[in-house]
Amino acid sequence: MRRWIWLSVVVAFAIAYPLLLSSPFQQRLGALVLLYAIAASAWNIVGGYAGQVSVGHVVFFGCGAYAAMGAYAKFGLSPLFGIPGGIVLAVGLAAIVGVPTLRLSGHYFSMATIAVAETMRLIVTNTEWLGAAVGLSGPTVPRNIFDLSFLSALPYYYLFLAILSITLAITWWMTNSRMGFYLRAIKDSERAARSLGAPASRTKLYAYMLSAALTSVAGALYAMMFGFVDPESGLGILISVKILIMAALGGAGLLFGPLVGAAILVPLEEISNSWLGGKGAGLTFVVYGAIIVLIARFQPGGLLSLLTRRSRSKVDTGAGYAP
Amino acid sequence: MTLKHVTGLLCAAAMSLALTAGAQAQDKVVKIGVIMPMSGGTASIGAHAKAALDVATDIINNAHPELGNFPLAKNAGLAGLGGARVEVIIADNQGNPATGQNQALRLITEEKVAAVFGSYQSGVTLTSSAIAEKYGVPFLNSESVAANLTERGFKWFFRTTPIATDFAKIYVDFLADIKAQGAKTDSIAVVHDNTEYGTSVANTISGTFKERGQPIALDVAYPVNATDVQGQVLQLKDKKPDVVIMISYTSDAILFAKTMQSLDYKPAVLLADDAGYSDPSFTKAVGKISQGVFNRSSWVVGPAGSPSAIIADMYKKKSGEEMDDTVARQMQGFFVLADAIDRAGSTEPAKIQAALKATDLKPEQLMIGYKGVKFDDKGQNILASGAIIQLQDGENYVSVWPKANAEKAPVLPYKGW
Amino acid sequence: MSGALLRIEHLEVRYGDLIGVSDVSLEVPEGSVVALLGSNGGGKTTTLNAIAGLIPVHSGSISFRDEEIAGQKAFAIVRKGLALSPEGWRLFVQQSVENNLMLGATPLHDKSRQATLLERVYEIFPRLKERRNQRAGTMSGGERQMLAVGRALMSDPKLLMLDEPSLGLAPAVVESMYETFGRLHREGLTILLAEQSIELALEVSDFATVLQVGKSVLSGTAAALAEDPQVQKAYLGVD
Amino acid sequence: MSFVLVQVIVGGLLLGAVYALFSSGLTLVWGMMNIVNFAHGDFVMLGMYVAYVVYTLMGGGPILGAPLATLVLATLGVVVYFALIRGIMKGPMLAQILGTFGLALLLRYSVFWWFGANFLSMPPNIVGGTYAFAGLRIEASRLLAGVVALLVTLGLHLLLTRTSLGSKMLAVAEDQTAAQLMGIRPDTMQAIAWAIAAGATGLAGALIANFFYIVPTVGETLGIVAFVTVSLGGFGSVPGALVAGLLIGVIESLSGYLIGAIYKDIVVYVLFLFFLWFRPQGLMGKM
Repeated sequence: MRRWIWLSVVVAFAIAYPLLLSSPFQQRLGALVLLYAIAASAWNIVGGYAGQVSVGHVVFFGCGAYAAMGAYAKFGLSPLFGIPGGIVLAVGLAAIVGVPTLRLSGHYFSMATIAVAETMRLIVTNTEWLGAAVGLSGPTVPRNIFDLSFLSALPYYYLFLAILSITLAITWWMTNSRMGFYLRAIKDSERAARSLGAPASRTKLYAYMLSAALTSVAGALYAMMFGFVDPESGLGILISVKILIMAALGGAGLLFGPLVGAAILVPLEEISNSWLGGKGAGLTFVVYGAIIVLIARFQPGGLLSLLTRRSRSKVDTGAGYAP
Repeated sequence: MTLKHVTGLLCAAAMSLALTAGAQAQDKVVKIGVIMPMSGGTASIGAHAKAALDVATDIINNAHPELGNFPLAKNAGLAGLGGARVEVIIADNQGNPATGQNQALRLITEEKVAAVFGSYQSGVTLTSSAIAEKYGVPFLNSESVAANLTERGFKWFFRTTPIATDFAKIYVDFLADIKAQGAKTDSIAVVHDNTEYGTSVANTISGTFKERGQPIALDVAYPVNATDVQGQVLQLKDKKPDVVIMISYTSDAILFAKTMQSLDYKPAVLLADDAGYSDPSFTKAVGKISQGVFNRSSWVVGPAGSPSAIIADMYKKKSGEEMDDTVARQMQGFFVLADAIDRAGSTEPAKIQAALKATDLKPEQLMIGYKGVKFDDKGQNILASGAIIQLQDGENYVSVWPKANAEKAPVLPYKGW
Repeated sequence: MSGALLRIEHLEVRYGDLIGVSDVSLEVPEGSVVALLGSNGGGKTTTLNAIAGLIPVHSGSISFRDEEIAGQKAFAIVRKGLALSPEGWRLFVQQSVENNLMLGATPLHDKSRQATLLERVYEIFPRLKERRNQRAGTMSGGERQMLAVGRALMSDPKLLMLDEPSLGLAPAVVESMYETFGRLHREGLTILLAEQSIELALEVSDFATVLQVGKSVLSGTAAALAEDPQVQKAYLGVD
Repeated sequence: MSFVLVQVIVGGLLLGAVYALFSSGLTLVWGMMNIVNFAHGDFVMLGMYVAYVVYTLMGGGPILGAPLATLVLATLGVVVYFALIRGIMKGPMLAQILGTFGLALLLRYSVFWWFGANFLSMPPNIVGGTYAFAGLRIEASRLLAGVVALLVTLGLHLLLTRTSLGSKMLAVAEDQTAAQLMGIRPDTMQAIAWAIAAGATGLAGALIANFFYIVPTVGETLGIVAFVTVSLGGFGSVPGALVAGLLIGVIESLSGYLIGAIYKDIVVYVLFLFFLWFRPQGLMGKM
């Protein structure tokens, strides 16, 4: 019961936010929080629930971003038409990359995902057709509403809110399905899960593909909002890390963890940049870095794990000896 | 930091007391938003720009009779707005197009700036100027060279800097001139990184040379922020081009200089395309082993007592660095913007836009070596131009071409160390 | 005080919310072999691990040579002369046999005794000497058990605790292992032996304590317990 | 084989030795504690700045700068271990990424705040000039770094395989619980590992500073190279890092010379992925 009250408060606040804090910058901040929450929630499916820490998720983000901008820049279509293309690209790539890499455990998997992302970034940087280092631009002057090029952040805000809701619903549905059950088992112990008959490889691959599809949607939305993508902003490793950090900071493997992480980090970054960035002393990142370090040190399960007992007791007994 | 602030406030207070008569005018402030990379790999650019804009606002806001007829210097504040002061609000773009756009929005809607100035990286300029365009706020760019910036049909975008096509013409003419003086310039190699700056400038240069009937013999591309450039230098050493044109940021420029020395490679003519080679860090780090490198620059310091020499001095006092081309182009761009606001006599965007369109500055009104400032329909300064400078003593560049305003004759061949 | 080398009173250990053992009391007199009996899940391993300091004690007391050691860290406890050969041996499989043995000598206060102890272990287990330069991971189960015991002996312990030394080994190997324990006992070493196989254990033991679902339910001399069919049936599940 | 190709390969080997040098610390910590140190590149950067400060403030060349950088970074390593790593080590892998990435930003921008963003550089030829023989040219500063790389790798390898300290460190790496039963205090060993790793990294930074540029963000560039080197060589394998470093150096040099420098990183990454397919544990790593 209490859960439902909390949920309705959060939903009510999310809907009312742009009306309560209505300056263009605040509305944009809200939209950005939702956008990153989509990306981090998508990552959460494979990174949080399946425990496969992908540090190269930007490659799927880039699929979406390039598909959306490509649809406009190469075919004169609305960037919206790029979304399905981006999903197909991302899912296909996830399948190709996932089969060999998901066999790897722990850090090897993380390193492999970084290598894939960096390879893609370098290839795109050297591909003239994809704009190479210059990147691709979207419509600066919208031709019609489908170009999704708005002055106000308000339409973006509600669009992102809707897509975030869908993402979270899919995640919730997944965790309560057989797949979620398998994923939890795999995360606890892949060997045990296999011996109990869970199709570990297949489950991980499906989760990876689902995560890739949703991440590409986030990438497409990102490119549409900023009207631009280049190899650094669409395929740069820092985006991966940013997504991962938001999920981890809020609480990986928890439904609302990524949203909490995004709701803290995006404003923190933008506001500290607005206050301190102009001084040119790098203080923005000193503050940002210090906060991340403190959270990692004192709340390693993410901020949301403060509220959930399960993960706290897990940290306690993780003392390195299994009876 | 705080002490500086306090003293700054005290000075401001003392000044306003002294100028009680003009107090009302002094209260009026014109805010200009500036978007620069203040962190990340190109943060030194932002730091230099910040110092330069401090000097520029000092010149505009206070009386500087020593600068003679230099626009906006003589009296305190903008005369056209009753002596209003100019205030610069700097935002950090972190080298990221998205951050740049967010900050442009904040500057326009929260800080209510009259105009936006920036943003160094072409990608960031692209996204941040799109916001200014949507809000109908003038955006002046003084250093991004990507050709497509002025091809978007924008009404609020103005660019003062010369672009790749301008540089390419300069190089063609310069090489023709030194060839006439007996230098060998038959085969040309272009070395560039794979950033948007490196590739687009390299392509334009290649295209221009091809049109003039002298195709580029060797194109050496390398990834930006390289850990090692031996392979590239050996390639050059192998193919022995007469002229090497370098298009590099500071990090790679330093690495190239060191590697060329260690591999004992010297082309007859080493010609750099601004960027890293203009960074004072470059001359400090490897100037002594890069003697005789030519560089493209629009910045030429005039004789002692000339406005450009005085401004260079002020900048050096402020930042501790020599004025370089990038920062000079930024400062000039800022003066053009401030001049337009002054002439508009208003902070109303449309009036500033109209004033920018009507800009017609003559060379003697500039601190930099452009032939003037006059914008075409796309917002590009058609009078932007540049000169060739040379690092003859390994410490300071001197202008060597075109002959008309050259301080010294070009020295050939490349000396190195 | 009595002559007990180790005395445990009302030991309780928890894993988070789960209770590992709830009430264990036992005594190990100096120079004796004490068997800790009980079926799988009875709490034998938990008890030994708690004594060795690997898991925190929730309540109760553990005193070794009249010093309270509950709550101390494992690396400190082993230096007091209390060595554990853990369940599953936990050898350093990436390192050589001799390195494993030398690691076992880390707690020694007098480093000059390392060589003597090494010779003694090699004398007890000649097999280990043959394989001294081999990686521990390449050895057979019996050899691993020898190495685990040898490694524990390298710290020259006053009390040696062995956790299920017969688990997964061939009967012939187990027999020779138990012969070795008998020899160590005769040489004056005090041993606390956790074992599922009661016949074996009672053969070499002086005393025994039976654990059932985390409680010590019966203690006595090995001989008395061995002859009590009632006990065997009720507590050890032996027909 | 043409003379230029020989120079390319020699250059690649020297470059690779440098890669190995600044990767050895990363692989040690990785292997010992199974922890990913995202701040590794910034440790290299700090080493460079220590060397630079020693040179500008005290006029000391690499003779003074290198040992001092080793010392300063070793101390920092211990501080970082006790203040941060110990707390996050037992947490999920994500907490480790979070913590060390935050540390990277903190270190990078603290240096930025203090020294500013300008590119700095040691004077040319601080170690000595360039040796030329038989047409080959080898820079003294690179040679020094290369030689030290070999020595450090050898030293670390001997430390781990031949000394009782190394044996204890490996014991902690393999099984902390069993190590405790041997009377080994894991904390101490891990703190020592951090001191050694950070010290070696600081040394690497100080030596690289002699021929590289110095800027607060330089760790980003070097960090990613270290990650690839370590994963290719096998996490935790010091000799693996040396072999992988040399391999990457030569591949980069050769592919940079033969097929164009912009593709050289792609070659390295593809090779790495290819390797992962057949040998997921890296060149010399253990599963």
